[in-house]
Amino acid sequence: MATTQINTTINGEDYTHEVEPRLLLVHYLREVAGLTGTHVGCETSLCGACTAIVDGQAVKTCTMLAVQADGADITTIEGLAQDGELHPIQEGFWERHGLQCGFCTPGMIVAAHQLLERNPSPTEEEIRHGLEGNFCRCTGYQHIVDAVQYAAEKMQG
Amino acid sequence: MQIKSDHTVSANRERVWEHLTDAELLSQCIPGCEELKATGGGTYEATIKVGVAGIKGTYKGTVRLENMQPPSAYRLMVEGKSTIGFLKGACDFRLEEAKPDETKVGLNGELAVGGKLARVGQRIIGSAAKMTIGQFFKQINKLAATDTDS
Amino acid sequence: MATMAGPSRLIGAPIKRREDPRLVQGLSHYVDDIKLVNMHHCTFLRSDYAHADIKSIDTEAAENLSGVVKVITGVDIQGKVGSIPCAAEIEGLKVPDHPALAVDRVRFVGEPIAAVVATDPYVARDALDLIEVEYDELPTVVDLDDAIESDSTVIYDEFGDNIAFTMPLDAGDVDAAFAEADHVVSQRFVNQRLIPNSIEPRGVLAEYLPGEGTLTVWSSTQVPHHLKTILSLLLDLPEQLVRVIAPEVGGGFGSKLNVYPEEAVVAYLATELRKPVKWIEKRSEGFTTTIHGRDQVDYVDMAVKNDGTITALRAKLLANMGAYHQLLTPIIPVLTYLMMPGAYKISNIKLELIGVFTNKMATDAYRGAGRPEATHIIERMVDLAAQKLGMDPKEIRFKNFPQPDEFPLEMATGVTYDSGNYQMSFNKALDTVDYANLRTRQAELRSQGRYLGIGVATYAEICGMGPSVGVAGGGWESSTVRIERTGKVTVLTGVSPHGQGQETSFAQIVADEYGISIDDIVVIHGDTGRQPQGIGTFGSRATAVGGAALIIATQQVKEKMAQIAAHMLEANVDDLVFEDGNIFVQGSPDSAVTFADVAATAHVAVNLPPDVEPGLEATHFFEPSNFTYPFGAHISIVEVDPETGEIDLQRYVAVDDCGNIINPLLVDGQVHGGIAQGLGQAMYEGAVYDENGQLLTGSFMDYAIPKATQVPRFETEHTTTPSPVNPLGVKGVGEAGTIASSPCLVNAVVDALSPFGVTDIDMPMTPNRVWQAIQDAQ
Amino acid sequence: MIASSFEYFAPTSVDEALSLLSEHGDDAKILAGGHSLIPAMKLRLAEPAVLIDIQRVEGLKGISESDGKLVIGALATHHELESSDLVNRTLPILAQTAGEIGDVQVRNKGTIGGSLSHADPAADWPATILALDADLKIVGSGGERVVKATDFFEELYTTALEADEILTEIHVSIPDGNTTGTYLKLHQVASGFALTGVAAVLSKSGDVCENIAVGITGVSDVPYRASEVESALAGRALTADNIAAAAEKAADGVDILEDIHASEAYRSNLAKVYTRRAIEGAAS
Repeated sequence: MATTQINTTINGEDYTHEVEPRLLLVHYLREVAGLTGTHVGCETSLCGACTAIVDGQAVKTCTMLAVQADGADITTIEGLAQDGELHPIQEGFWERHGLQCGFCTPGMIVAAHQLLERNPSPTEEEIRHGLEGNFCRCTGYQHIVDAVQYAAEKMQG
Repeated sequence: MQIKSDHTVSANRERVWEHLTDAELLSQCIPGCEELKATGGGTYEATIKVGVAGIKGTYKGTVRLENMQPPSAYRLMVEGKSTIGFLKGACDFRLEEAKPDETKVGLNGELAVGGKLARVGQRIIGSAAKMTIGQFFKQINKLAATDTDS
Repeated sequence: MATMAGPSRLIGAPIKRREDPRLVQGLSHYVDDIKLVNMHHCTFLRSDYAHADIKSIDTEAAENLSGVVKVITGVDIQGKVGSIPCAAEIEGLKVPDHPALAVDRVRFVGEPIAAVVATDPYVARDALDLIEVEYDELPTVVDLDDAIESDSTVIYDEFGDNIAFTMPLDAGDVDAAFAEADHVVSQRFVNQRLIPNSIEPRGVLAEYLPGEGTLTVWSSTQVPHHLKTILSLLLDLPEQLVRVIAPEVGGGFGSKLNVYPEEAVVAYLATELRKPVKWIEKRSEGFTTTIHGRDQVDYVDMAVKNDGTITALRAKLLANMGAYHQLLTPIIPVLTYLMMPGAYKISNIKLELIGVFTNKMATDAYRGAGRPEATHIIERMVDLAAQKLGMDPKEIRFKNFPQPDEFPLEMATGVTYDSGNYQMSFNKALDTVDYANLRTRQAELRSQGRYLGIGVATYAEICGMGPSVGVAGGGWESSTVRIERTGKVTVLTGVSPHGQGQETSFAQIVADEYGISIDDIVVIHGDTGRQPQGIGTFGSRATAVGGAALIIATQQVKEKMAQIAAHMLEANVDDLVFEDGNIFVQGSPDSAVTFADVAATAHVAVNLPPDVEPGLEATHFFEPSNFTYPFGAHISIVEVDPETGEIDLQRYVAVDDCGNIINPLLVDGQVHGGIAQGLGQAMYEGAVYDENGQLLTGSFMDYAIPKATQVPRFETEHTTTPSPVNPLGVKGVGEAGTIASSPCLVNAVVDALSPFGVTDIDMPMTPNRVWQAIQDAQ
Repeated sequence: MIASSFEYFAPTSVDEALSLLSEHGDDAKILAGGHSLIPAMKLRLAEPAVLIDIQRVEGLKGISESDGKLVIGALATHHELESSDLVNRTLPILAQTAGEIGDVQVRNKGTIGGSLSHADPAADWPATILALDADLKIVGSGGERVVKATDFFEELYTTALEADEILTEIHVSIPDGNTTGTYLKLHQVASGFALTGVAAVLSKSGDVCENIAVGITGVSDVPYRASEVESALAGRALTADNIAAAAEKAADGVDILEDIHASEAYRSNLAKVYTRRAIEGAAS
């Protein structure tokens, strides 16, 4: 089995591994790097549970090969809280009951992170549009919208 | 799924019949046909590589010709299987001489697909079948017309 | 006995969840996040055919693949893994053998045929493509109406037909009521098949320690205790040595209220290989082989008087079982049968419920489970009757509601509604939308060629799944409270939350009762090794039954604590107050003992009152006296674009009465999620099989669950009518949103399109369907 | 979820990519954003033996203006097109179309070149690219050629690209201030693909339509220009009646798709209604 060496930075730490070209980035994160906060919810690049930030872009890591991420700077859900302090989006999800089973939550939070980076004070419609690539089966999305609004306000100061 | 289409081949009916029922010629016309081996009684073992949109599968199965009424009608039965699913079809071919050296071929049949192919590919199977049949007749037309010319 | 000091501080408050910090940081562990040393990976080969005889299976090439440890087929486990069980007890029910791996025949697409174990999940997947199966295809049975015809292909030769069971009811004098009716309305309803799709797929990890003889199974399940018992029976292992852990579970909605072939096979493989074995469901497997929901065809007639009084209901209900029974498959339509009258007093009811086998995946409990079907039928029929009478949909409902003082109310179907005030919740909903003005606005818009629709649904549901006489496998629940030596409180519960938030709401209950900080309480669930007894989470029962067990256990321990505290304070037990972590005589907070001191005293056991034993722990098994019957009224406002059939859902108002509320934040979350799923059924979702039993909606590319842009902001309100059947007065709220919302939305769209002559529309109301309904009506 | 094994190459130049492509022929697939190919590979519907990842190829990225044309690199992502100031200023219909594709994560990674080369019959780009009369620059072992958008889409998932060719750039003329365009789409709710997508681009003088181009996707096996609509409206006043009458021809002569989401009759209706609304939108 031919392997390729890849180097990545994940949540500020450097990783180097030999991987099979077919290894999906999400499996690399979960099984090789041991970061299981990024989840797998579908096979067709729709549910968004596997969302992480790769070189500044929120992507579905189930639709990317680990070899494509060679040289990339990656942020996963585990990299958002700093020094034991929840990121304002994580705090928003907690404050506004933006999660129930929690399985979609890491991907949802990472997608919201991208959303607020591009649009710091989104309308409800913009929030819903920005989270279209993340399925939640529990919340009906309303408290997720509220959570993102909470975070937007907090991040604006 | 219903398969219904009409095709015009620029050759007389006997020649078209020959192309539609001869294993050697058929194998040249079926898109992706890698092997077509007569096993007797109008039955052929086939290996066909079908690919649309990079969805490629190598199907192994049988092609059987029934109800042969040369040169006007027959029924084609196809069964194939690959790791992504199976397909099974029965199609009546009707040949009519429209003009001298022009034959109308009418197809009327049913195609069933199963497995992953059906679960994730339903959107394109009808179109893919139509395209494959179109390519088949394009090739038949090419071969039959070339033969006529020669 | 000690009394509780002052008003509740936490019950009723919107306390944010204690589960969340780990979840928002990606630090929690779902089954797939658990790794064991030497763990092997399992994959399943599944049938591509809906109905076929298996002629041969060739596993040799797969076995020879490097990294493959074992390949097994149905024959290999015959006699070693028992038949997947069905817990339903219905007179005359036909229960087919359900092997964990098909042996000689497959009966639905996706049925497992072989299992591969490899050292690497990628290799396990590769091996599947190397297994060759030869089939002899059989004719398929997919359509409900066709399946019960006498000339239908029969799925089980031994049964002679495809009818799994029939259940008749003839209450009152239905024939007379129809004969005397001023109007009869009739309608056929299709309640389409749905695919639950929790975002976490199913998963199982099993480890067997041969020395100790213990089997530990981590499963994404709603019912770890049932799974423990059943696995011990299926694998013939001593139940005491089987432990099932439901770690973090990523949603279930009923689909994980089951025991699946994969759970049995993976557990078997772990015992056989003596290595940990893990299987994680792929979404495409979830679509075909995790239970489906709904799938009924209902033929209904309703007799009404000119004044709107509903005098009788007659229905034939065809319920699709699928090819096998899963744990509760036949029970689900029985709930439809029981709840046919909905929120109305109808004394003459004639029903024929027929469970039907087809070559499809089994149906079973999916959020609402049988009640959305009943509510759809009755709420659509009431609207059809109103339309026929030229009556406002509001008026006909008020006309047929029971009065609040009639509860408890025995219904014609044999159930007794516990408590209710349907007028109150409906009035609140009508006021919220300003109903009268809405109708005026609708008329104005119609004159401009715009089609606004107002949909109303009032409902009553059956919840709080207990008592045991009505719940297969037991309807009780068990909770344990233990006060540790340090004064910290451990709550162990048999309910198995997977998003509902009982780590928070149960702690609220205990904190209030003891007057201690919620931070001193830990709620443990989902582990049969720690909480040995339980039933699980389903049927909106966790708080109504498990919470009830908890409050009683909590009070039992409190009573003992009060005895010890009274001894320490030399006071009278009846005078004691538990407040702010202290226990003291009412009015004398200065001379208190701390909660922790009393806990220590109980454990040190040198200063106990006479006849009081050391330790502070109680377990209570709560058996409710009846189900609970939450109710409410939902109103939706839509505008339909008649040119394209697109529906613009402008407003959704839900007034739910789920009895007392422990945590309003969690209740609203449950209602939102429930409405979104009902809305999914009404507008987007539907499993489509072709005539050969092939599932055509086998991925999220073709099966639409609602996205953030596809649901509106919901307006939620509540009324509070406590249930008399449990000490908390709660009813349950997990399914309410799903139960009321699908008919509410269909009623709205039909109302919008009534000028075109549209009287009914099948779900999901896709733009194509809506457009076609307009074309057909014209 | 797990693809078959393949050999992976990550060339850094077009020449290197082309030589890999000719070396591996039919066994190879080009990987751009991967949002069509990787899902197909995970389901093993596609099992290419060789994957040529062109993401690191220089010169295929970016969006620029040159000689009155917008030059879009094949690797420009949908998000880049959606958010580019240059695109929003010169050809806002491209940004609008990009915004209708998939979801944020898909737009961050998916590329216009990948989408056009894949030629899904319900993809969004083809409608707009057709309506804008774009030129597609293709490079192969035999050199470079330019194909008109109208000649690019041949059959279901089949384009004018030969097996040894790569689409490198999309060129679109930047119109004058009189030209306006709109892309309107009805989403298939599950996949997000177009049940019908109509791009209308027109210029007018007063009320009169001077030029009009209508591209339609999702309706047939192959995206198409609604030439009957165009000829019915060109040179006529853009009145509601004229637009409606022209839009009635949106599906004329077209073989219409049918699937579980939309019947033939419904798609035909959608083509007409969405064409009318897209033209009205562009004309307003």
